[in-house]
Amino acid sequence: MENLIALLVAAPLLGAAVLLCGGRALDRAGHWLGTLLAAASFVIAVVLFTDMLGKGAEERTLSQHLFSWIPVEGFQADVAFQLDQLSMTFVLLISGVGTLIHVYSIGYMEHDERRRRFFGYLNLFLAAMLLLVLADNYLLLYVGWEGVGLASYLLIGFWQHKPSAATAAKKAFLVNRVGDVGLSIAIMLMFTTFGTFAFGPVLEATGQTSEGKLTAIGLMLLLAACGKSAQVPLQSWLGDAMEGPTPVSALIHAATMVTAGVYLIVRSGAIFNGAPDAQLVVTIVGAVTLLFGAIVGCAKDDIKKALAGSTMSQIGYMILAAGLGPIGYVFAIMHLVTHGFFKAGLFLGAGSVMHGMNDEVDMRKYGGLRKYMPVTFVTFGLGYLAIIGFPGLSGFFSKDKIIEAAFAKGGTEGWLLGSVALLGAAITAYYMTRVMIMTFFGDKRWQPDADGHAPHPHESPKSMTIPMIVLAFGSVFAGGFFSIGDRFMHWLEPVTRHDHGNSPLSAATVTGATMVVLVIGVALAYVQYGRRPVPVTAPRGSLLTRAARRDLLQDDFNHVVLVRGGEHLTRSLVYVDHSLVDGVVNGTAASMGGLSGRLRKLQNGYARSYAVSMFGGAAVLIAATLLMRAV
Amino acid sequence: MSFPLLTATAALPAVGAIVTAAVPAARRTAAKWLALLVSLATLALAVTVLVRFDPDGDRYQLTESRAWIADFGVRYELGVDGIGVALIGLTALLIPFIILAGWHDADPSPSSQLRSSRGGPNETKAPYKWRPTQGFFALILAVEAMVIISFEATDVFLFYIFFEAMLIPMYFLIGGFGDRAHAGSDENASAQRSYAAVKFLLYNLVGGLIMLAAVIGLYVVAGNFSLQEIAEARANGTLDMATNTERLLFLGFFFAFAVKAPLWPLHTWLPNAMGEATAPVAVLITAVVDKVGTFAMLRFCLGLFPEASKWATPVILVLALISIIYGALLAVGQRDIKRLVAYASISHFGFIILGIFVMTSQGQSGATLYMVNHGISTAALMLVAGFLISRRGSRLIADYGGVQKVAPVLAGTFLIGGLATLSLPGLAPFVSEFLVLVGAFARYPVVGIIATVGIVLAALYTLVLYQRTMTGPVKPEVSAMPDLRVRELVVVAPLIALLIGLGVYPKPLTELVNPAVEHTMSDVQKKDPQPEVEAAK
Amino acid sequence: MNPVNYLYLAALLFAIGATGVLIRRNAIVVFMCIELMLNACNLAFVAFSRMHGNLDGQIIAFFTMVVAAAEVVVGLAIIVSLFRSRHSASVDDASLMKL
Amino acid sequence: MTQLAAYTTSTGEAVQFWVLGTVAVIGALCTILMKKAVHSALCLAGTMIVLAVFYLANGAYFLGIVQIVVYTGAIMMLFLFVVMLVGVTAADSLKETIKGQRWLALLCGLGFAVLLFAGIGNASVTQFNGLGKANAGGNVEGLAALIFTKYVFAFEITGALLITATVGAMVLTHRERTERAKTQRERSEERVRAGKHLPPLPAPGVYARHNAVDIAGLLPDGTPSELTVNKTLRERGQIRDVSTEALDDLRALEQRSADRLERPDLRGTDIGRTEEASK
Repeated sequence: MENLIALLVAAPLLGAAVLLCGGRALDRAGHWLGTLLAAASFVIAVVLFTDMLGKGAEERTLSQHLFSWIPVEGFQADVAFQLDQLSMTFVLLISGVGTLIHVYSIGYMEHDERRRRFFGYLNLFLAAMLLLVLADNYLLLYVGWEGVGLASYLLIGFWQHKPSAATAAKKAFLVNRVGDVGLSIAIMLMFTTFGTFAFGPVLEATGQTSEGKLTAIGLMLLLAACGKSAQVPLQSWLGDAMEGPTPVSALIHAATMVTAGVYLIVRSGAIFNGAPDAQLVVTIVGAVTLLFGAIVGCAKDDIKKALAGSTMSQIGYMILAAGLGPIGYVFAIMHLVTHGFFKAGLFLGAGSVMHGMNDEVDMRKYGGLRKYMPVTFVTFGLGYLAIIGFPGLSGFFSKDKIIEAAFAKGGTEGWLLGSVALLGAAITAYYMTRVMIMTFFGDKRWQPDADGHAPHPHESPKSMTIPMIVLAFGSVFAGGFFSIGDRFMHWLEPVTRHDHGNSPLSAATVTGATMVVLVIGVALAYVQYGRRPVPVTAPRGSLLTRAARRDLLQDDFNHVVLVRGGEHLTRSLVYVDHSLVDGVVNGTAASMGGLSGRLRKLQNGYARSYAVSMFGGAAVLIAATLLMRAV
Repeated sequence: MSFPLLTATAALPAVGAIVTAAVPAARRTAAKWLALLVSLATLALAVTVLVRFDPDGDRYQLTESRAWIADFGVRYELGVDGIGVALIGLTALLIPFIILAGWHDADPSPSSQLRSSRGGPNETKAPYKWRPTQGFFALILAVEAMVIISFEATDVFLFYIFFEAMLIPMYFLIGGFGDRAHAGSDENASAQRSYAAVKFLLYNLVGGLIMLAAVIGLYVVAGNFSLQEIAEARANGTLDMATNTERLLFLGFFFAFAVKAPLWPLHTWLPNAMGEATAPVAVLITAVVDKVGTFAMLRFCLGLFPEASKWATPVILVLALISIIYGALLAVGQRDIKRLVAYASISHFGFIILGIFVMTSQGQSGATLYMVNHGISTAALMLVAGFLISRRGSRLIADYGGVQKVAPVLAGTFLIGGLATLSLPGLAPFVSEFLVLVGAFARYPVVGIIATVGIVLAALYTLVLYQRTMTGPVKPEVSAMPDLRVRELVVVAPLIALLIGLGVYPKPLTELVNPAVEHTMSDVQKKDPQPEVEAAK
Repeated sequence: MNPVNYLYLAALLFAIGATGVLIRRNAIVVFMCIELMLNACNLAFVAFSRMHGNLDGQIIAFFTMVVAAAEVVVGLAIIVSLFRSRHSASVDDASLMKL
Repeated sequence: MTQLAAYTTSTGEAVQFWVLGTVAVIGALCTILMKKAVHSALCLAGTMIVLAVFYLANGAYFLGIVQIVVYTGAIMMLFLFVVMLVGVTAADSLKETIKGQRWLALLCGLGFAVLLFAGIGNASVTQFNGLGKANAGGNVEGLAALIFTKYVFAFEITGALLITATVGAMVLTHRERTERAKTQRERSEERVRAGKHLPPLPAPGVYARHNAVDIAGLLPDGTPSELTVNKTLRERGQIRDVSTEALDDLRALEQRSADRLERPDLRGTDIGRTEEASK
């Protein structure tokens, strides 16, 4: 059975290789090949899953050792896989949602001449992501980690002719690289502390080292997670990443890339458990991002950017949960899975809307689309209900549990974190309702674009709607399915362990409070956008709104401090190199030249001048001799 | 005595160079094919060396030893360890690609027959008798021969001779065959080229002269030039060097290698030389010739002067760190594609030197792998950049844009070359860079962390370069740019395959290198720092 | 009077001759100055000869004269041929030692 | 004569030294300060004669005579002969063209003198032997005995040197004709063809400033007669005043030297230039 694990990665990797290296001949069938291989990966995942279900809870971990990767004295890196319940969850989610997105892309990218390449990139992304979650050591995980970064770079910048897309891609990669520094330092720390970086030995040996070391490793892992999961302060790339084609956004945001950080933290649970300070920082980062993303989401008029803000916020929930330790790991993953369904659905829905609206992204130019796109409306609506935590739908179960767990952390921290999570739920309800109303309700506000093409909103083709429908099913039922009888908890418990904590509030109280804030949020949004017509041009808005539109000025900060400062630094360094480092050498050469030029003047060619020097020299010699005699 | 395989490996390209140079003026194509065949034959010999070499056998294998200048104890001594074999393999591997990539670089350009821009003012008067094509390929083969023998020499004096002699063909390659793509007039380009060539020569000569003094000093102290004998005598205590003597000799050697490598602040010749030379020659400089410097640090500095090496380590590490960060920052600030690659190389050489001098197994294995991988990755990036430049006739980044649209294969290979430069996991340079970082971190955590910043900067300059040249709206000047031709693809594809292959499965290389690194570690009598926790492995 | 005075005189003449060599441009005069210097040396030799009480100094002075004669012959011949080709006897004009 | 070689010097010698020594120094100074080479030569000759006297006073009878006969007689005549060949008009300019040369020269000369004086002063030669014994068998015989015994080898070599010098002088002054010399006829034809009337130079060796064709002949009463001067000579410009030519030559010479010294430097900026280019 374990020999199948490599196939999980190999199938999409093969697809990527064939599609990217293959010539034009594959243009017509390429997307089918890509989809087929993604589906193959999913099928293998399902086979492995059923096999796993048939085993006892503690024997479910499979591992496969392929070959020794970097054998150097004292340093063993292997290409080896480990498939346990946590990985299995991810594999199913990634390959499942991934396959759906492949199907969706067949329709969405139909008219793009570089579709084959797009599918190649998608396959590459899938392979890297699967490698990330299947690796049995941190170094191999790092490979997947960077591979995901590369694939997202390629996908975000897919429409390279747009400078904004190219810039966004570069930005995503660079910000991720900053996070990667954290991961590589964490690996180095593990190596010097434990002499290895394979999951098993490292996580078992956490008790044998100091808390300081663990905290350092944990913080470095958190830095990595911040980069990949778009957490404050490394969140800035996510909004710009919306330059990519919509399936990319769905793939990156929903199922896969941004959740890698959560995976990393949950996977490294043993390390964080031994480092409460690091955990505290994780929760703080999660809480800050949760609010940050939500506020940004409220202000954006670009539907994808609003959803991006929402993603940031939701990942914030997961990071927060992961930071809570054993109380929250399970819920972090559960929210991750349900979020995977409904956010993918929402993004695909947004893509469908854009598809029908001439790629318009400004929600102020939508309105009343529910009549024109019924399927999209319904699936998007279900996703909406799921994300705001409407009772009975996926989001309700997972988010509620996180808020509960936050309170269960105990102490002042618990109260603070719980309140932030509650507040986040209210804002989520607000901005999602805003998106919903602006897009599907109200008056038609679309106008002909610059070229005079009036949009003709229409429902998308089957290849796009079917994945949306499937995802909508997931959005509705996944949460309930997981929560009834704590199925998900029992499934993951062998890996992550679970701790109920002692919540100061009863589960019912929390649920009630959540419901209250939910209603408040929805009502506010309704009052603001449903009752009044939405202006087509955005009003100036309050200071906070304006700041939120600009991603709370974080980009401006980056621009001023990092970009501008970096430009000045490099420019001055170029100058320094030219005039100082080179200048010292050239100066030596030039002064030699100058000196010799001056000396050359002594050689004026006049015999009499030479005679003077000869006599002078003779005089000096005699003087020296006499002096030496005298002394 | 068995067949002198090492001599043959070095002698073949040397003979090839002479024969190529003697090809009549009209038979240019024949000269090219001859050079290519010779380089391929050399590759075959290098592979034979690789096969015959037993990683777990003696430290130096395939040794040859003959008396040469008996009065001064100079012997013709050759021998290879794993590191040498790897680098000989790299050299022999890259030369055919360099020749193939430079296939048309030395064709007499139509303009040069009318008003020859090279060779000085006399040439305008003299009839066109010079044979640039033959000369170009002969010089490349000559460099190959000298580099290979430098990797093989175990006699310090023998090494020194070829270390220095290398400058002669390199000087002519840089000064005589410039990049045709340049901003400004022919005269301007010619002046810049000769400036670059002279700068290259002067820097390396100064380094070489200081080394000569140290070589002579070594002879005075040790009485012979044999690396093995001296190292042995030092190890068993029969040769005692005063601390200061050892340090001075070490500095003399190190200075020459640091110029060649090049280490900050001795680096400024590299961007000029790489910028002005043709792309294949630039590859020759950075991927092949400069490796002699880092190789020699490992073999001679550490092998002959272990104590002094340890003494100098802190300073060298700081310089290496400066190289890493400084090279990368300057690469970000470049406007010229080739100079950018040159500064990136300076950053990478910083990593290599860092790996050598942190004195851990991981660091030194990583540094050796880095030499090989950097050779391949820079070759890939630089050669594709050369193809790009030859199409547009400009080296300035700002002159490009949207190439990806018109020449996707070119853009794709360029991207892979760039990704290799930024050490993307899965490609070969990652393995070596990570080993160096881990090795550095294990002994000096702060150094490791600072060096890690380099990987962010590497991403920055690579991606900025890619973004500005390949993406965005198609510039009118590049809209008619053809994609890679078959010859060019033949050059690039194997390099990329190697990058991926060695990135996924570097085991053969590490197994080749590891025993040699163990020897070096025992030379300097350093042990790897042990992990804090003895985890169950 | 101490015969050392002859030496002082010789030294003075020598110095004058040397100065003349340096400040005069006419090659003939320069030559004369050289002769003056040689003569000053001769005087010194002769004085030494008297002081030491043997004739070796005089012998040396004699040889100096012979060599001076030979030198004058060749030197004047050079001046004449130079003058023929350059119509000048100035040493500055014959400054071909320059780059 | 023998008392001159005694252990102490006589008062007469002292008087002679101070008188003639002054003359010698003045002569030497005049040699280097006279404007004209002829005057320099004459002054030098005077100095040499004084030196000859000093040789005699020092017991070097042979050398004293040789000094007068060979040096003053032959060599100085050679000098005068060359001065005549070169031309007395080729006066030397005393204007210095090389910057600082004169001061440096004076400094060197003075310094040298001071040093030599110091050296001699340091030598502290208070006693001396005198040549009484050495000259006992006659000065010339004594010299001959040394020359043909101890210094015979050097003597032979000086012989060779003299021969070489003679041959060298001949070679240097001998002009090899590479082409047939123009006959007088050809020259005159050339002159006629050129249509120019080249006036003759003044006769060499005299202090004539011009060729004197316009000097009128004297009538029997001693008055010059303008009639004796052909008018065409004047109209053709056949009067050649050499003094101005000589002065012009001199000026041109000074100009040349000045030009050469202040020649602007063309090289030495290469590095800077290429550096500019590489920017």
